[in-house]
Amino acid sequence: MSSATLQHAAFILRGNPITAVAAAGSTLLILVGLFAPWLAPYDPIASDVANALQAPSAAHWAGTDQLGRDVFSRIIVATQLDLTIALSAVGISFVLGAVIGALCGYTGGRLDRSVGRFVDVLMAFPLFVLAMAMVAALGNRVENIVIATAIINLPFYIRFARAEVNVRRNLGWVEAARASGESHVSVVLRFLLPNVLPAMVVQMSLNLGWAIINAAGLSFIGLGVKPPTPEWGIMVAEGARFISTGKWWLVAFPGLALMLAVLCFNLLGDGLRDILDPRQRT
Amino acid sequence: MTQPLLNIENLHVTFSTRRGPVEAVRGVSLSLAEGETLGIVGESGSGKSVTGFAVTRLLESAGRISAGRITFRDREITKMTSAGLREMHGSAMAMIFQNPRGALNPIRAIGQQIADAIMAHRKISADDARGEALELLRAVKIRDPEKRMAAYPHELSGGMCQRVMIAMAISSNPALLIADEPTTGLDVTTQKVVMDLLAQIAADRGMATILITHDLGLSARYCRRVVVMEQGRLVEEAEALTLFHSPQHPYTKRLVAASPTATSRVEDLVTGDENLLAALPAAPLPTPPHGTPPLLEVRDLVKRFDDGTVGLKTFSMVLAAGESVGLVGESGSGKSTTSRMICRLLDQSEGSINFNGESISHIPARDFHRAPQRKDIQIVFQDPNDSLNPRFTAFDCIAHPLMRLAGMRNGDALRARVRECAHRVGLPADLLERFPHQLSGGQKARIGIARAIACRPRLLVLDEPTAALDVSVQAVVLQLLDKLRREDGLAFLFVSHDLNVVRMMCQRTIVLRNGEIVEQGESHALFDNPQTDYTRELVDAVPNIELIEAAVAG
Amino acid sequence: QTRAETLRYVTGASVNTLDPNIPGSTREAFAVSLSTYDRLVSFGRKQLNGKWVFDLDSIRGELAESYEVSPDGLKITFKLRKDAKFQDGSPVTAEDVKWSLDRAVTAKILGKAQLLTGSLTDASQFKAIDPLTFEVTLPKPDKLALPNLATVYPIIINSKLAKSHTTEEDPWAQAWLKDNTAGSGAYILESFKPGEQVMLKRNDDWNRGPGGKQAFFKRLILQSVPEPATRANLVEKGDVDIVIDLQASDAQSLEAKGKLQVISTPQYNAMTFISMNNQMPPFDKVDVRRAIAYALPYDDMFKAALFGRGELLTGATWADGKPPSGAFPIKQPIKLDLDKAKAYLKAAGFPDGFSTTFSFNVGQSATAEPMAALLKESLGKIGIKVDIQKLPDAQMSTQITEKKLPFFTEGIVAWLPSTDYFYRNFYTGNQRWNYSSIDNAELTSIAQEARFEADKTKYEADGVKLNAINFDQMPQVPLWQPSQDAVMAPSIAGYTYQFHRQVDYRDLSRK
Amino acid sequence: MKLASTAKRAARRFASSLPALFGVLVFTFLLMRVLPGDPAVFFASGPNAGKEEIETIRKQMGLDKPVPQQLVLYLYDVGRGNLGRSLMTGQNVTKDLKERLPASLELTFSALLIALVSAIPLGILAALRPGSLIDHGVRLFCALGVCVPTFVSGLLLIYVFYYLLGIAPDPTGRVDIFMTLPPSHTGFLLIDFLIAGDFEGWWAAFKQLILPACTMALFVIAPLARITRASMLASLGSDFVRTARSVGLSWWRIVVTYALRNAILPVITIAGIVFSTMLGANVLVEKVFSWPGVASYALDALLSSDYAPVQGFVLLMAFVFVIVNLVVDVLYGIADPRISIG
Ligand SMILES: Nc1ncnc2c1ncn2[C@@H]1O[C@H](COP(=O)(O)OP(=O)(O)OP(=O)(O)O)[C@@H](O)[C@H]1O
Ligand SMILES: Nc1ncnc2c1ncn2[C@@H]1O[C@H](COP(=O)(O)OP(=O)(O)OP(=O)(O)O)[C@@H](O)[C@H]1O
Ligand SMILES: [Mg+2]
Ligand SMILES: [Mg+2]
Repeated sequence: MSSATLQHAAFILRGNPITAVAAAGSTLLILVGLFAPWLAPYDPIASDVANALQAPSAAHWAGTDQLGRDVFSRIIVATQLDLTIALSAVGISFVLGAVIGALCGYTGGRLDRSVGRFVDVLMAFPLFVLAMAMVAALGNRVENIVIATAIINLPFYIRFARAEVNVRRNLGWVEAARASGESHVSVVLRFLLPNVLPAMVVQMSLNLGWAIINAAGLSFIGLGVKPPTPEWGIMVAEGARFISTGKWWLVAFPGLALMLAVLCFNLLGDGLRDILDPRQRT
Repeated sequence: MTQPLLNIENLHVTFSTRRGPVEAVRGVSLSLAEGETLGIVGESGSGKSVTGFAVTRLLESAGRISAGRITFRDREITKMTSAGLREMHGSAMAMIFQNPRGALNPIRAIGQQIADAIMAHRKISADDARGEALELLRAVKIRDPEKRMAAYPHELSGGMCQRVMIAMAISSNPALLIADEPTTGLDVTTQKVVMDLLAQIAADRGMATILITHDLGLSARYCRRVVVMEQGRLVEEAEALTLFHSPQHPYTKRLVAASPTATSRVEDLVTGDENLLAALPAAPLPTPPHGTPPLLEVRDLVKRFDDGTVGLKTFSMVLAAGESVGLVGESGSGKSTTSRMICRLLDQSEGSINFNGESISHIPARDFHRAPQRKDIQIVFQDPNDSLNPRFTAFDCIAHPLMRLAGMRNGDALRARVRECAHRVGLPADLLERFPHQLSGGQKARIGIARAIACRPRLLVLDEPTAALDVSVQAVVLQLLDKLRREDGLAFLFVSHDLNVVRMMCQRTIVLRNGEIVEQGESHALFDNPQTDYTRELVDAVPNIELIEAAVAG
Repeated sequence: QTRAETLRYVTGASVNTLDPNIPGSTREAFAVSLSTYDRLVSFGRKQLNGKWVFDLDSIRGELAESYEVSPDGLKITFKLRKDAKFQDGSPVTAEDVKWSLDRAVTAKILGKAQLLTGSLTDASQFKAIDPLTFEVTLPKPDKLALPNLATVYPIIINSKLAKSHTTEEDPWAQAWLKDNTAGSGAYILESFKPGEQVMLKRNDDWNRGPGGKQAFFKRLILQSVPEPATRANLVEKGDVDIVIDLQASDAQSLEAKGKLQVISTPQYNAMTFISMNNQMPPFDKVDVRRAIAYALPYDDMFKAALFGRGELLTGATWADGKPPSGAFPIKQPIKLDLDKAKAYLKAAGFPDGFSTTFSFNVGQSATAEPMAALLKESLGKIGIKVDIQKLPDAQMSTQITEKKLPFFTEGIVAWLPSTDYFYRNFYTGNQRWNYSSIDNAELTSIAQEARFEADKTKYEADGVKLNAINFDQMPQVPLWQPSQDAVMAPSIAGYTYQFHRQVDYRDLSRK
Repeated sequence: MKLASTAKRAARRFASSLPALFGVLVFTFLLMRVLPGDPAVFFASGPNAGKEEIETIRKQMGLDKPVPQQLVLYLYDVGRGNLGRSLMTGQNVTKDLKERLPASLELTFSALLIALVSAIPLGILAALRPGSLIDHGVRLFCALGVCVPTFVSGLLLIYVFYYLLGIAPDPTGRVDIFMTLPPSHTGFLLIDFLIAGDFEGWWAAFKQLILPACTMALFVIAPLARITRASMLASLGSDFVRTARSVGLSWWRIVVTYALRNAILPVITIAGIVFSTMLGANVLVEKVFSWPGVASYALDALLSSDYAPVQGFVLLMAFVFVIVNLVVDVLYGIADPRISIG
């Protein structure tokens, strides 16, 4: 990043305190994710049934769950897994989508049409149901949740990358690269892709939150990660069923964590868009 | 003299940006009488448009009038309320913009748009308004006005859109019409028609006009009085012809010199120290030894696109080493298509291209990057802004072909070579580390040229290399190109729609229309004595100082 | 009719067919068929720990006014009620009974497999003597024959009506009966939206309720509400009269609030267990199975998963190590004892433990998940690494049938809860319900013998033997009998825990 | 002429999406076969369900044949409009879907309507004052909407409005169970009640609908408001708005007729995408509100490996997707005169 971009970012952040907060929040999340095992006051999976379903107290800030596990510790530790799920799911669709989309957008022709068909088929699927089916088919392991989430995201990235590359493919500098002896493939990968990345990064950060929510939805219908691994979606989904019995902390705290994460990513994405949008560059 | 229609006193306009406030206009004073025509000329960024927007108070929200007074008749525009402004817009003063197509609402029928403008100022029924709109369309000489009423902007040509724009602007008979580069982006031939119409309407209705343009010729032709702006200031104000013949301010002098005319030579474009060609001998005429094949030989080139459009119907040409050939024609005539095929960036549908006696047309564009001729044929693009990879520094841009085509590795040799190229195109070495957005248009154009010549090609295809540049920058670039050609014996295929430029730069010219060659020949002869109507139209459309003088005198 | 005369009932699953015999019918469908159709006989009821439950040993007439078992036990003669009418007004005759039972044992429907457990296998066993007399012949005396006729499958269908809807491929009118009723039951179908709701109105001619009366409620509304918390809300707000399948936590909190009637009956004919595949290493070693049995934190699991609602099946003390009774399910003398578990593991040749996968049904998550977490934690302490796997229901049942799961939790229910029935169906043979795939010759032969054992003391002795083998082999670890928590408005009376673990609407009334 | 060209374009679009439908069909078919669960085993769940019973069901479902043959048979059936039979409900899938689709559509339409009605003004407000407090407020509000999973917001809404406050009716479907249903014309209860002139019924159905619809709407306000803001900003900054100002049009005219009408075009596209994703993602909301829609139906079928309903559902959704795209196209074609050219 050049200093001008940084300067511009700083300018936007100043005018956009929400983005600054979101950026700080996201950083915090990632830090928590990295250092979770040291931050959690209790073992997140050690049960203590005698102390089950305790309301929040000084000892257990966010109360305890059905098995007497410390909800706060579970939330902290879950950060890691949730961020991993979100980042890797979005990362996979991002990389695949960008490459496939860019190649299609650049070459056009038969490849473009057949990939377009494939994307049409994917898009015509009820995506959440597709994700469910895939997790059901492959088993509810973290990898599979990630894969399912990535696949249902893929068409959007392909389209996005395709469109972005398509508008650029006849720009002077692209042709110049070819006139300078680059092959088509390397023009796409080394020239066009880096230039569409920023716009896609925006998409990505908006999608991070969505991926977490998606995983939570899967958990709700029983296809989330396997117990006893702490994960926000599962905790929320389980906690939600305790709403009517007054055990509010079971849903409130993990829900809050999930909300904060999604909120941060969304606001960050919004802010990044502003930073990268030339319209805003005054 | 009676009270002026418009009076601007010491106008200052400031924009707030992330780098702090930017003063775009710094103390402009002007006045304009009823019915008078005034030209504002100056290079890009000199504050012409901002002045126009300040007068109409149409500045975008980041900008504000930080000082000065603008009075229109008796009313002080600078102090008007938004209701007052709305009242004044259209009925007292109206504006015409560059890029007429964008300036019209794309999803509203044009008749409706004109009617909207009418009804904004008069309480008349929608039907009456439409009736008047129709009259206006007649007044701007649109063919089949009844039918066009229901048309949408995309269904009209650029010139027609500009007429609609003019109709809207005059719909409430404003006393002042501000035209901000009304013909840039239009075809050379259309330019003239639109300008003539505008001038005539203004004269008929007694409207005062301000014509904002960067084209000195244009302002000289249509305005009696011209002001010159540089960096937000007025530097000179004079009668048009006076300004042309005896410019006073150094800036004006440079501007006048840099504007190519029918008689100017590349050597004359730039005065003073900067003149690159002053020290050079005249162009060595290429005299290839007998029997050598021409450098480039194109035969029966045809291009049909996937969607069925025919980009090029048929095209043949021969280009000798060191020769420079111009390719002119209106927009969409197939100039770029031709040049991209010759550069092997695009596959032809039919026809052959021989380079230096060897066929290169059988190598598909996809594989041409591996062909030995790749480094011999290079291209310079039209828009310097989009011809550089935003993520490459100037250095990377120039080094890239050297690494790919000349097989140079990162290292001192490469660095030296890049420096040398930069030096040859007059690019200061300290700019090499900058990214495109940190460079000016002229500098970007130089990098584009440096990149193209880095591998010492033998043929350089130039696709409107200066179309997006200011005249003074254009002058420098043209000189630079000419110098390189003379020094290296480069051959040029020079694509442009500016006939004056082609005449200067090229020995021969090919005129293209709808993908076909309509005329070709030695440049001067061709333009002095065009054989076809089309070429004649092209030539006539170019604002020509000598002819204006003749007209004024006569 | 007024709201007070309407019974509104919500369930998690939904009614999917009106004929309980259709493969895939849900328990909710069974409950509906119980009130739209009559059977020949029905179960009586008894009190168990102060709660009313169905009684396998007292069979009373439903369509049959009376029945008589021949002294050799090979012939059962039913006298049909004279006043019994189908809902279209035609009288119920022995011909209808014959057709219906023929259908139950001949057509490819669920009844077939069930009735075979009562030696009812062939149409030739059924005979209509006269319009009001019907006779069933058995190849051997079978004490489950009569109770089988009280289950949900052998419904008595209006044969004339049904026959008018048969086709060549469908001689038993299965297609038609799936969406239509042709019974003589206490309720008449008003509307049926599969998967959503069923509305029934009272059959005023029906008089087979307690004291020869009609059913109490004039109208029944059954709705499916998938979200358990919502079901709890609904009954608490009084919008719904009765709910049985609540989460344990909701039942507990509703009980604590004391506004509603909560009748919790341990499902004495059911059992939840942890099963091991006895044919699959390492669980083919009996010591491994025993080690597991002593390594589970039963009390914690019971508390966390069921909130202590139900009956634990562990923690008993068997004097002299013998089973105190021949009943099944029986409380086992096992408890958490990690040292013992470690010793068994060592004896089995796994001193350092091993790794395995523990599976459960997605549908069971609410209880299975906490249980699995505790299991994993506790087994971890003796070196057994457990990977928990949550399977969608269809996958779970497929893998169980294919005997591919090494280690999992499931539950079983016996409609006819006698010891031999349990052992024969769930611990013998290479069939789906033999969850642990146990193949023990002794157990099999005793169970088969006990089936036809008429002598009560001998039968009891067989039961004790079976229980002893079961404990010794530990094919699976019994956990508990969950309780059926029926939560209802205080005004509702007459609730009985039924064999099919659903509400028999005909019993209910409003005070 | 305009209409004809729009219709022609729509027809062409439709024809070109047929391969995609076919792809969806085949893909779902195969996906279902990959599911490890065996429906026959699952549904043969009576006590003592033996091999024979499993075989019966297998035969009934046609699972005894090799997969390619099954596929051909299935395609043949689909071609005749027969989507097979659901084991779960015991009904024809076509019938089930026909009964349930209006419920899902009504819910989704209402949700989309609520979302559009709130998102567009919010987006416009934000665009009129970019960078202002309003702008930030709108952003925050929208982001808040997307950051709560629908099942949580749904359960919370039920808890608050039904359980605590008692304003909302019990969340058990489309209309109060004690209400008599209107004769079905459209399957959309709100419309059917209106046709029947039963306003009390309409109100009851409306009350049932409002919570689930809001739950869903909350989730999609953000993308809609975001695109509204962006395109509104773009069109407010465009040259033609400047032109409109330069001839003195009124503020209202400029914002509504000039800026908004242009800005709405991308919103239509996004709304189309949002609509089809919502239909598929209904699952959770339908579950939470016991809404008898297609998505929850498909979910249950999926978990029990009931092939036919899942396949039917996916096909239906793909079809709806195609239709929605067509509608978007047509709307776009009507709203944007530039389209008919291409
Ligand atoms: N919105 C803005 N924010 C900041 N600076 C601006 C803005 N608009 C214009 N400027 C600055 O004002 C100066 C004058 O701009 P203006 O558009 O009047 O130039 P011009 O003479 O019309 O040039 P051109 O021939 O390119 O149209 C330029 O330096 C430009 O950078
Ligand atoms: N990729 C393409 N697909 C289809 N048609 C094309 C394509 N590129 C160019 N054309 C068409 O080919 C014709 C010639 O285009 P070309 O770009 O060569 O014109 P030009 O003379 O360079 O015009 P300008 O002066 O505007 O640059 C035009 O009608 C154009 O619309
Ligand atoms: Mg300008
Ligand atoms: Mg061109």
